[in-house]
Formats: sequence, C-alpha cells, structure tokens
Amino acid sequence: MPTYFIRRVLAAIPVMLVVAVFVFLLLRLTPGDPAAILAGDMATPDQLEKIRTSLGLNEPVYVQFTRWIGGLLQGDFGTSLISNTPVIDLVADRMWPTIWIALITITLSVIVAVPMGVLAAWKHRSWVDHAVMTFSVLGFSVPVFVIGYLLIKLFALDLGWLPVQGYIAPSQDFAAFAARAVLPALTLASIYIALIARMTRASLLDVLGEDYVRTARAKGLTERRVLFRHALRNAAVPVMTVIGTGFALLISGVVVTESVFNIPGLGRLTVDSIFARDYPVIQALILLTSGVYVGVNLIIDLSYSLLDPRIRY
Amino acid sequence: MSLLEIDNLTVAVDRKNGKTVVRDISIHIEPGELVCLVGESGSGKSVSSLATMGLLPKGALKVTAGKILLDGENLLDLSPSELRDRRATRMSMIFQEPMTALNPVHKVGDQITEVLEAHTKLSNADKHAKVMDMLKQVGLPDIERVAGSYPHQLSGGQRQRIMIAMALILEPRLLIADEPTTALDVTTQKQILKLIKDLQREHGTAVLFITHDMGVVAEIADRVYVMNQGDLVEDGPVMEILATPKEDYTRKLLSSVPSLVPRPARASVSKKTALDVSDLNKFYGAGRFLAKGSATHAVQDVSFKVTAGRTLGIVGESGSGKSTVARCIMHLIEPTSGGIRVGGQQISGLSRRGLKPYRKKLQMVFQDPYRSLNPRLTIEESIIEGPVNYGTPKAQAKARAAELLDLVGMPEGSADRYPHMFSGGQRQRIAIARALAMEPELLVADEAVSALDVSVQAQVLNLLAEIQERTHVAILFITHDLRVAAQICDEVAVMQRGQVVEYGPTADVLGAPAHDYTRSLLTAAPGRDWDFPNFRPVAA
Amino acid sequence: MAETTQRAAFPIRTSFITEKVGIAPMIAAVVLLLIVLAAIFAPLIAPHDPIYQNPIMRLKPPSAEYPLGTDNYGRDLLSRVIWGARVSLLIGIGVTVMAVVVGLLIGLVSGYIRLADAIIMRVMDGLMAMPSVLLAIAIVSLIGASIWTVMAAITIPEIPRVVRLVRSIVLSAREEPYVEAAISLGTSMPRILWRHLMPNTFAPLTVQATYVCASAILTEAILSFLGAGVSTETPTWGNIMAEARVYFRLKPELIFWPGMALSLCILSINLLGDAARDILDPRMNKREA
Amino acid sequence: MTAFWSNLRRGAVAASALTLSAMLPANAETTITAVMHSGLRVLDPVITTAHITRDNAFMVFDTLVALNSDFEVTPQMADFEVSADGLTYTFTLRDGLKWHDGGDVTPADCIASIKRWMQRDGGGQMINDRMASLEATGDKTFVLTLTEPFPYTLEAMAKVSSLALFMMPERIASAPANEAITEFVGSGPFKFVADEFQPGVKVVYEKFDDYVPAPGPRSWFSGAKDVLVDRVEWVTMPDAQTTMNALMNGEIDFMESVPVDLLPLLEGMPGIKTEVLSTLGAVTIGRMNFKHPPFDDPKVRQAAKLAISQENVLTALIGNSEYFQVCGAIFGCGTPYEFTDGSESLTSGGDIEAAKAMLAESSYDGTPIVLMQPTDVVTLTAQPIVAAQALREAGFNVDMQPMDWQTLVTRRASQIPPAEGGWNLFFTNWIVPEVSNPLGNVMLNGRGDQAWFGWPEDPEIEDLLKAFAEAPDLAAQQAITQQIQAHVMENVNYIHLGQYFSPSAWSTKLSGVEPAPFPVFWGISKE
Repeated sequence: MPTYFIRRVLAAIPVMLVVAVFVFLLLRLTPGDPAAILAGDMATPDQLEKIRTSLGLNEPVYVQFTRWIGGLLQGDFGTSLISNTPVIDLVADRMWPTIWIALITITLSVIVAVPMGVLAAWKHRSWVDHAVMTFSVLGFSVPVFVIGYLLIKLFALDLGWLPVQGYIAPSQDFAAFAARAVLPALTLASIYIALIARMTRASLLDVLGEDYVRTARAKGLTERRVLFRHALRNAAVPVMTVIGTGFALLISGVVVTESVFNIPGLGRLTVDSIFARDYPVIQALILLTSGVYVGVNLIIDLSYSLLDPRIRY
Repeated sequence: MSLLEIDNLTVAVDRKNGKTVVRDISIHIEPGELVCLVGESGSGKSVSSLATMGLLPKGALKVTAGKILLDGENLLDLSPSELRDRRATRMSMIFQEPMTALNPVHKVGDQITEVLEAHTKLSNADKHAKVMDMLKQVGLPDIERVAGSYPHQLSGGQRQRIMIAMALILEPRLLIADEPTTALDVTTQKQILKLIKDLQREHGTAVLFITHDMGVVAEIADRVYVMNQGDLVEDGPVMEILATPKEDYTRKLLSSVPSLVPRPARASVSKKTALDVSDLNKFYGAGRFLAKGSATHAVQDVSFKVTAGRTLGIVGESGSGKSTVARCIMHLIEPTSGGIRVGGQQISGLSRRGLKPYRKKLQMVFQDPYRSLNPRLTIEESIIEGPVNYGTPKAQAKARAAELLDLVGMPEGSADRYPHMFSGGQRQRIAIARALAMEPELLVADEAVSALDVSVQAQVLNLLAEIQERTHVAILFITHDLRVAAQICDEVAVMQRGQVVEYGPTADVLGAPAHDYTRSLLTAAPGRDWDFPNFRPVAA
Repeated sequence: MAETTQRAAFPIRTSFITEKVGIAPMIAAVVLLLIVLAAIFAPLIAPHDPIYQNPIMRLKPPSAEYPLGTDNYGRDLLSRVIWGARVSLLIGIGVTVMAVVVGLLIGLVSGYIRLADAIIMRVMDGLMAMPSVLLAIAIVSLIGASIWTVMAAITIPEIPRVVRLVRSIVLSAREEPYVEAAISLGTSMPRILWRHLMPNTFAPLTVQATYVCASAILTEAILSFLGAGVSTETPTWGNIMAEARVYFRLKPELIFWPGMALSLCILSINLLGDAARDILDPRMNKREA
Repeated sequence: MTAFWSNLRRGAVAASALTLSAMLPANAETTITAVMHSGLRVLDPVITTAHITRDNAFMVFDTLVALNSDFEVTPQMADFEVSADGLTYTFTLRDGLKWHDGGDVTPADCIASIKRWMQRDGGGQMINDRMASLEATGDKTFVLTLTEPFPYTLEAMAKVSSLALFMMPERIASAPANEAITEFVGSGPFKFVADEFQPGVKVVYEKFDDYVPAPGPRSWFSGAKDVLVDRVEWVTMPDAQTTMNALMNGEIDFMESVPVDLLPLLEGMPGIKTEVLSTLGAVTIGRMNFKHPPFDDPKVRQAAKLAISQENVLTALIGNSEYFQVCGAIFGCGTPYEFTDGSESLTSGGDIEAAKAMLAESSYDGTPIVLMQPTDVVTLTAQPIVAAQALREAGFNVDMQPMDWQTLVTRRASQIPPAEGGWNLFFTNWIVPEVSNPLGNVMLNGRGDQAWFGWPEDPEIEDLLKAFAEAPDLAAQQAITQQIQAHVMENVNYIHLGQYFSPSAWSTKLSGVEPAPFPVFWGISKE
C-alpha cells in the first residue's frame, strides 16, 4: 500500500505539470490584458503600459513561468492582479460553499441513485427499470441551468418553501444554510444521480449474471441478501469509478449551479477570473481543481482494496 | 420411491415459440446413488440440472412441461420462498469453475456460515464448530486459516473443496455436481472425485454428476444417462453403457475417447531437424520500478528437438510453463535466454524485421477457435493474409486457399463466409488451413483440441495426422491431456514448474514412466483402466 | 457450451432490432431525424430570417405570424429555434468527428507503441484532470468566440476520453489470438493496427460518439449560458436560452422552446446511444442469449 | 464504527443547537443588503475608473467638495474660498474630521490625496498643468495656487465620475498612482470591513460612529451624510433574474438596476418600490477607430452615423419607451449644455438612403469592418446587433465578432490593423455626468495617440476645448459647447445613440431612498 501510494503520487507530478504548462501557455499566448481591465474605461495607453510593467506582465513568458512555478513550490500561489489579494485567501474564502454543495450533492446522489440502480437491475426489463432508465437519461439530457430554473420556479417561487438563492455558512446558521443548499444540491445531483444510477444498474446486471450469484441462490438465500450482500459489493468498484470520474462533471456543474443560485464558490470565482484575465487566480484554480480531481480519484482507487480483497496495492 | 424423479421435462427459450433446449427427458435417482449425466456441449445436461434447482436464468429459459419430484414433492409447484427452503437443506449444487462460483469479496468461512444462517437457528459457536467440522471433512489443511481466506488466496482444488463443504454442510439428500472437475488439473481432479465419492458413501447422499468426460464416468458412476442435443439418448448401469452401448450416438461418443495406451511408434521419415530449442529460460515480472515481488521463473533450461514429419508433445498441468515455451518459440514473447533454431537458423534475439523471413516457417494453431480468427474477415481473407504478406499474388493465394479448405475438409463455398457461421471444430480446421497456407516447417499447436467436444476432437486429431503424413511438417503439440498426447505424439516432454522432468519416445514416457510426476499424472487420468474405443477394460 | 455462444454476430437481423431494442429508440430516431431535417432545410422551413430584428415586435406573444412569439430584439423565436438546430448539430457532429478521429489515431498509437504510450497518457491524464467546462470557457474567452473555437474548446476535453477507450480496446484486443496469429503470419504493425485492431474500436466508438455528440451540444449550451458562446447573431439553442435567461419569469417560453428542442435532441441521441450499446455490446448479447 | 456513530450524533446535536441560537434575535442590528450593478474587485479609486470602485469609494472615503443636484459645487470636508483673480483657492477643513483608524484629518493628508489624483485624472492633470503651488498654511487650511485662471478647477474636484477626488490618509495616498493601494481607511460615513470583503462577491460596510456630517440638507453627494443603519452589505448576483427573485423573497433590500423588460414583474408587487434614481440617466455611444481605414475617412464615419437610428438601438436595448429618450445632445438632455445640432438623422429613425449615398461618395471599398460585440454585458449586447443590421442595410460589410467584455476592453487598446486582430467599431455606455462636461468627456480628446481608444487627431476640437476651459461664464461656455456639438456631429468623433434610464427597485422597508446619479446609502433607514 505505501509503495503504491507513493508511486501514484509520483505519477501525479507529470500530470500536474502538464496541467500547469498547458494553463500557463493558454493564458500567456492568447490575447488579453489584465492591465486594461484593471484600469477601467478612461485609461490612456500610457497609463496602461505603466500598470502592465508594475504587474510584471512585460517580462518574457519563461521568466514569468519560472517565477510562478518557483512560488508554487514554496506554497505561494501568487496574488490576484485585479483585487490585489493573495490567491490563497481568495480560494480559502470561496472554498467552503463549493465543498459543502459538492459533499451534499455526492451524499444525496449516492443515497438516491444506488437504490434506484439496484431496483432497476433487480427488476430488469420491468416498468421500474424503464422508469429509472428514462429518468437517468433525462438527467443527462436537460441542461443544468434549465433544471435549476425549473426547481427555483417550483419550490422557491410558486410554493415558496425555500429561498431562491444565496449561501450562508453552516456555522453561522445551520437551518438557513440547509434551506439554501437544498435546491443547488438537487440541481447538481440530477446529473450525478443519473450517472450513478445507470452505472449501478449496469454493473449490477453484470454481476447478477456471475456464477457466485447463482451459488448464492443455490444456497437458498433470500433475494435481498443475494442482492445486497453478494451482488452489490461486487458491483461497487465501477460505481466508485464513476463517482470519481463524474467528479469532473460535478465541477462543471458547480460552475453553472453557482451562477444560477448565486453561491460564492470556486466555480464562479474561476469563471469571473477567466473573464477578468486574472492570470494567477485562473492558474491556481485550474491547478487546484485538477489536483483535487487527481486526489479524489487516487482515494477512490485506494478504496477499491476495501471493497475487493483481490485488489492489493 | 426415487429420491429425484424428473418426468418428461421440457425446457424452452422463454419467448413466444422459443426453441426447446431440453425435450421430454425423464431421469430418476435413488437415494445414495451416483448418477452421471453425460453429453457434449449443447446437449442440455446443465440446463436440466439448473431446472431442478430452480436456477434457470430468469427471462431466458423456462420449463414448459414435465414434473421434477424431490421426495415426491413437485419442485415446479413450489413458491419461490418454499423453493429457497429446499435449497442447501434437501438439494444443493456445485459448479464447474470454483473461482467464479465463490464470491470474491467474502471470506470463504463466512460464505459457508451463511448457509447455516439462512437455514438454521444455531448459535454462533455452534455454527463455527459445524463449519470447522465440515472443512475438516472435505480434507482441507489448516482449517482456521482457510476459513479466514478469500477465494483468490486458495488453490483451485481448495476452492472446489470449499464449494463441496458449502453444499453438504446441511447434509442434503441430493447433490448436483455440474462438471465440478473440468476446470481442475488432472491430479486435483482425482482428489476431488475421490472426495465426492467418499462423502457420498459416508452420508448416503445421492449425486447427480454432470460431465462430458467419459473417463470420469467410468471412474465414479453407478448409473449413466447420455444426452444429445436436448434429447435423452440412452441410460443404464455404467458397465452396460461402457461395454455394450445400444445407441449409435453413445458408441460414437465412446469410440472418440482417445486411448491412454500409446499408439505404436511411427517410422521416422526424415533426419532434418525442424526445431532445436536449447536452454530456454523465461522470467516474468522483473525489473519494474518500485514493483514488489520477485520475478517468476516460468521456463527453466528447457531443451528439445523436433525433426521433420514428427510430433513432439509437451504435456503438463496448468502453470507448468508449456504454453510459455510455445509462445517463446513463436516469438510472441521474448525468451530471457537460450537458443531457438528453426531449420538450423538461430532466431532468438532477432529484431521484428530480421525475424520476418523465418516467421513463415513457424505457424501456430491456438486453443480457442472462437478467438483465433478475426470475426470481421472472411475465411479467405484470413487464409491469404500470410502468403500475401510474403509477396504471393492475391489470385494465386486465393487458389491455394481453396485447395487448403478442401484439404481440411471444409465444405465448398466456405471461403466467402465469416467465422461466426462455423462451428468450433470447423473453425479449428480453418485455423489449420491458415497455418498451412504459409507452408511452415513447424506447426505449434497450443492446446489445439482442448476446447472441442470429444467427437470433434477426434476428427481434428485425424486431420493433423493426415496432414503431417502428406507434408512432413513437424508438429509441436502442447496439451494437458495425456490421452491426446498418447495418440498423436511420437515423443513426449513432460513439464512441471517450468522444467522438463521427462523426455523421450511416447511409448517409453507414457508406457513406462521413469519420473514420479509422470507416474502421478498417469495414475490420475480418470478411466485409465477402460479402453473406451474398444468397449472393454484395458488389457493388463 | 461453446457452440451456442456465438459472439457479436455482425450482420444484425432486423427482427433483432424490433425485438431487443424496443420502441423508445425508434421514437428517438424519428425525433432526431426531424431535427436533422429541420436543420438542413432551415432556410425553407423557417418563417422568418432568424437574425432580422423588428424592434416594434419585441417580446410579443405567439401569433399567426410568430408562432412561438418573438424575443427581445423582435426576432422570430420559431425561426431561431429551427436555425439553432443547425449550429447545435454542427457543433455536435463536428466535435464528435474531430474527437473521434483524433482520439482514435492517438489511442491506436498509444495502445500499440509502448514508448509513445507513457508520454501520451500523461498528457491525456493532464487534460482529463482539467475541468472540461472551465477549460472550454478559458479557451473560448481567451481566443475569441467563433463557432470554430467553440468546437475546438469542446473537442479538446473530449479527446482523452476517446483515447482512453480506444487504448483500452487495443490493449485487450492485442492479446486476442487472432492478433497473435497475424503476427505469426508476418503482418506488419501498421497493418495489424489498421486491419485487426481498429475494427474492434468501431462498435464502442459508435456508442461513445453518441455520448460525445450529446455532451458537445450540452456543453455548447452551457458555454453560451456562461457568456462564452458563439455570437447571438448565429442562433444556437444555447445562446437563445442564455439571452432569454433574463426573461425567464416574464416569458418562460423563450427558454422553454429552445430548452425543449435541446433536451429532446440530446435525449434522442442518448437513447440511440443506449440502443447502440445494447446491440453492439457483446456482453449484453451473451447475457440475453 | 461506534465512534463514528457517536460522532455523528454529537454533530447532529451541535447542529440543532446552532439552529436554535440562530433563531433567537442576536441583536437589533439593521443591515441593508444591496445588489449593485457589478461585483467589486478593484478597490483603489485612483487606479481604475470602474464605476463600482467609485461607488465603493463614496461609501468609505469623503470628498473635499461635492456636487449637488443643481450641479453646484458645495463644501463637503472643507470650506473653500476663491480669490477674485481666480488664482488662489483656500480650503479650510471642518472641525472634528477623523479617519476610521482614529487619526485626525490633516491638510497634509489632503495634499497627498490631491497629488495622487492629479497624476491619473484628466481634470486633475489640467489643474496640475496650471498649478503654481499646493501647500498647507495651518492646522486646518491649505492653499492651491494657479498660474492662470481655470474656472473648471472646483468642478473637476467635485465631479463624481470618473476619478472623483477622494481624501485618504497621507501614508496611503503617498503610494505611486500606478500601484493599487492595499489599505482602505477613509473618513467617509461607512467603514470598510476588510475581513468580510470577498472580491467579486460581497462587500461589507459598518457605520462610522465618529463621522461628522457636513452642514446643510442632503442633496446628491453634498450635505449631511447621516447613516441610519448599522451595516450595509453589497452582494453580487450573476443575473437579474436571480436578483429579482431574491428581492421578492425579501432576501435583499435594494437592487441597483432592474432590466426594464422585467419591471412589470416587480411593479405592483406589495412591499417593493421601483423608480429611476439616476434621473439624468446614461448615454450609449459607438466609437470608431480613426487610425485605420475605412473610418479614417470622415465620409465613411458620416455614412455610419446616418444609417443608425437611436430609436431602434434604444428599443432593442431598453424596450419600454418610458425608460429611454431619443436625444441628439452629446452632453445629455437635461444638462446645461443641451444642444442638438446635427443630430437629425439619429433622432428621426436613421436615413439609410443618405447613408448609402454618402458611402458611395466615400473611399469605402467593401472591406469588412470589425465590430466588437460583448456577449456578457446585458447593457451592451443590443447595440452591436442593431447597428450591424443598419450598417449592412447601408452597404457596409460587417464582421461582427463576439467576445466577452474584458476581451473587448483589452482589444480596443490595441492599435494594430483590424484584419490583424485590431478593430473598427465598438459600443459602450456612460452615465450622463461623465459626458456632460466637455472637459470630462474623454471621447472629445483629439490628441491622436494620447487620445481615448480610437485615437482621433482633431486639432479643431482641441482648440474648442481650450476655449471652453478659459470661458469666463456659463453663457460663453454654452456658446462653445454648441460649437463642439456641431463639430462632433460633423466629424463623427463618436456616434451618440441616445439616453436611457435604469430603474432601481427596493423593499419598502427602506425609507429615505432619494435620486442620485448612482446609489448612496446614507440617509436611508430600515424598519
């Protein structure tokens, strides 16, 4: 396990380097001038040039890159060009809403989707199966923002049960936090539920065709025991995998959801920073989300050995 | 009253006007009796047993007529929960592949205990004691450790013992064993067969034993039912069936079983050495960064020679390294060290390009006829691929392909068809034709008949012998089946754990084995005392 | 046993489709066909010029002249939705073709040449790790929003998925005996890739392609929604909705119709993808057999 | 496992305790939650001209002198006296002025602030060009001495847009004008709560208890700035829809700009009031690139101007005609310099025929003109679309390139040819006070490369501006502005596309909301 872990972490280094180089070059080789954005509407060319120099944007690309990587290695993510705040502070401020929503979404999705998938697989080709599959295809097909607006219209505006938007930290007011987290989490969960339910169903269908399931039935076990004790755990690895790779989808969904529900999270920060050409922030955020993605998938890979004793690292 | 009575059972595909796969069969088993249900693939023998357990795949197959009476109770009338109650307590089942039949994510001890949990109200201590007792009965060593192991940590034989323990722990009156030894090596098979027989005697369990292997039948059966394509062909006490089969099908089946007595030696036709392997070594899994575990020495100092027109058999159990040798010779993997000479030319260590001229001298026939032909190419395209690669004009290659297809006994018009339109035996013929198209000096046949039914197997073996006579091709024949080796090989090399332990003319090696391992292999061969093709015991 | 399990029989019987596939994919195919026809014949079908503004007719309710009403520039919504099919489908198909072709080539090379594999897979892992929508927004907003950059921006994150799929198929297919047989027959490496390995990728790629197509159309909508899409002069379902966001409560139909078209289109493609998988996946066949 | 469950249970108990405490009224603090037109990211009001930065600065900082609703300059932090020859300005600080950190406001602070401002602001530079000295003459007084009379001085110091003159402590104001300041200590009516500031998301202000309001009634930015609530929070919302929903649900109290199309949803809602606060409104304009063909040719510019109709643009942009005004006056309708010379085609629906004729006469050769269209700013998406249609009708070949606003901002600063990534035409908006004075209107600058984006070389207008700066009285100024108006229409320095008004909406829990060019939060109380 430790050697495997170290190997995986080492393997992540070139991946992150690819991300770093890609993002850096993308930002520097395309048109865009943070100075013009910073200075506002009435700035003269002369003033822009002065600001560019003071931001260090006039140096050669490789110098900027080396400086950035050097800073990263010392844990310095740089300072926002626009708001002049350390990137790390910006991220720390914006991190929690995203983490909370993501956690609630994943929990909700797993709680809803796994039983759905199990039911569909068990009742293969029945109306339950068709209903679950239809629902999951719908979850894939309707854009997140459309789902978001529909939920707002229904639950917040027409029924008035929940607030329309916003975010309140759970430490500040848990009830208010929960009330505001429900709709975004539901919105985001629509894709995730679809994804997990489909995978659970497919994986379970595979497993239900396996010999050991037949053995379990031959032992005279009840269907429930066959399904949950024998089949589900064997079907779990692909489901875990899809939770991991679906994390990318979640991040994309977060960007949109945060925008619809006005949640001050990392997704909006990234989009805002891209539009504002706030290079250090964009770089840090894309590197960070990539790192999280790699990390989540590493943890999921490691969790396989808990699910399946054949997998040993 | 019979313990199990299957009356006029018919099973069909669960669809409107679905094809019937088992037609109107009747089987009865008396208490304490061991009955073999024998047949080739597609005979419906497994389906009948699954129907008995109520385990037919839902939505795919269903019983359309007949009764299945266990102790006089029609199992087909029971509700699902009643049927569940009968399983494991009154009837249980073991399967062909113990690796897949055991749940990989639970400890085997727990999987056995689960049977007790489902059907009894014993205390935990009692359950544990009972499980341990059962594990002891099936002859497992170090039972506490075994009980705490996962299936993948056990050997194939141990896993099958676990399956048996699980099946018999509640002392059911009927055990259905579906090809329980087919996936096992011959020495392990012998032990498992003995175990089943012993337990059957001790507990008075009736056994319905499903197999395709006449040797196994001869070894253990009290009574035999023969099935063919969904129909029951013949039944009777084992000696009657083996000695005086009434039906043509049964006779054909029996006469297809190769004899374990080596065939008379053939005169050598040439002095030319087709293949000379010297001190071949192969290590697996060495040299990976941060990889743990040491390398496996899969092939260890293996040397042998094959002369033109002769067949050398390499026999051994799984993991003996016999296939690795074949793959090294074919350059599908790189040998770690040692020499491989084809027609006197050293070919080990040559680059891909350098190897090309020698490739055509070596051709291979693979084990699985379903995977060795590209499903998307017509038969002709597959056969002409090699010659065209070596510059034969297409038209000429096609003409040659037609000749070869005729030679291997394929019907006319096969050339333009696709592999899936042919049976396994036919595909293996095509694969042989493809290899022959290259006019090789050496044909490597890696378990080339193992996947085939015994009647088809006999035909393919005859074909190979015929071809060898005509073309004087040298054959390296890799097999685990001593019967096949005895009938086709001029010389035999026996491999165990990567080493050749005995090497010599077939008559010597299999007739008067010098090495213990060879002897144990021979003793383990089921039905070795019966000469099947001649319907009589082996002359002493 | 072996005699009865025929693997992935290639010529698919028509009865097989009706029996196994069911009615939903049939409906999906019809819907998709209608959308494709609408896209192709948009200039003939659409009652109005989709970009012609008529300020007097802004935000009008449905009428005989404007069957779905007008948007905030007085443009005909129906015409815009019909024309929107063009761009959305163009992006869907364009992205799919690019992602599949590029991914197939890289995947084949990666699956068969070990040295290239190590490097390619690191780069692919890197691309995979970057959140695709963010990457796409960055590319579009940095390089400039034209239909081509939008396509490229959506394609790039899709490529690693195709590469991984192709690579895994090649890796498992190269162990197939018929590939080893081809090696024994002296077949050259490019020819093995082309003739023996590549065809194996077609069925899974067909399935994957439908999902890529659906996701591309969806991503385009998301990009437009976030303000990084193609100009609203070129109507796409995404940017029609993005423009109409503001009018969600006032005139929900401005979001509803393009949203409906978009969802139906993606739904159809996904359903067809599922059907294709059911037909083409040999494991599925085995299970049903 | 057991530990896990007990932890979970403990967590649940803690959570419910939290809920309980949240339900008890913590204190009777009053907070106004407002959604402004955009998120605040840049704080330094000297480095950027962004409106939201200025709005923020008006909360935190105070001004020396201020503008009232009659466009009069009134004392704010300081009384002022102008000598009879117009060369000496004496400022006397009010008593008791304190910084948020407790220090006293001194003349040295003010001088540093003025000097930093003069480096960046156009009006400031004009004063600087004429400045003989600026020095403290006592504990509370300082004097600005000019070399020649410059009547615009006080107006420049009191102007609200863009680059208003804010007073900062000397230690902050001594920073170079090109580097953003990092400390936000002012003497304004609100304290900036740095800990709670989240760039682009949320800004929090607390009432500054030691603030000493200026005498006189509140009027725009002058008079008493009495703070009647404890806190003001500005939160950012990405779209108007969300913001309106939040307002209707009582989650926010104030929404700076409501899209006119959506007004019907709010009108008649109980508890919500809508009104145009910025009564002068804003203007929308189109600017050409004078450096490159075809708009280097005045005839081509004329043709473009002739083709476009203000009404079409404003209808597409605003919709409801109650909220826009077709207005030919480049200095804005409702201002002292309202003249409409030369604007007939713009205000009468465009003259496509005349445009075609003019274009035929000109040097235009059919080269596509690059029209930059921002996709992410609601108030700027309509103009390019409408203009493109009109220009095409007039015979222009239009290449409309969509991009986000920030890309546009970057690209418009580039002088390279349009075909190589430059541009020909873009649109933007100004609030009226930004364009209402010839010296404050940056688009009038005609000094080539030193001019605003588009870089016109226009000595004629430079002469007019100089004459305006020296004009002794309103009548003289008006005479000159009329000439400027005619010149701009003839030369097409930019295309004036009319005036529009953004309604604001707020909860009726707020009282004391009064019109001003942009929202201020003093004088407002909340139930």
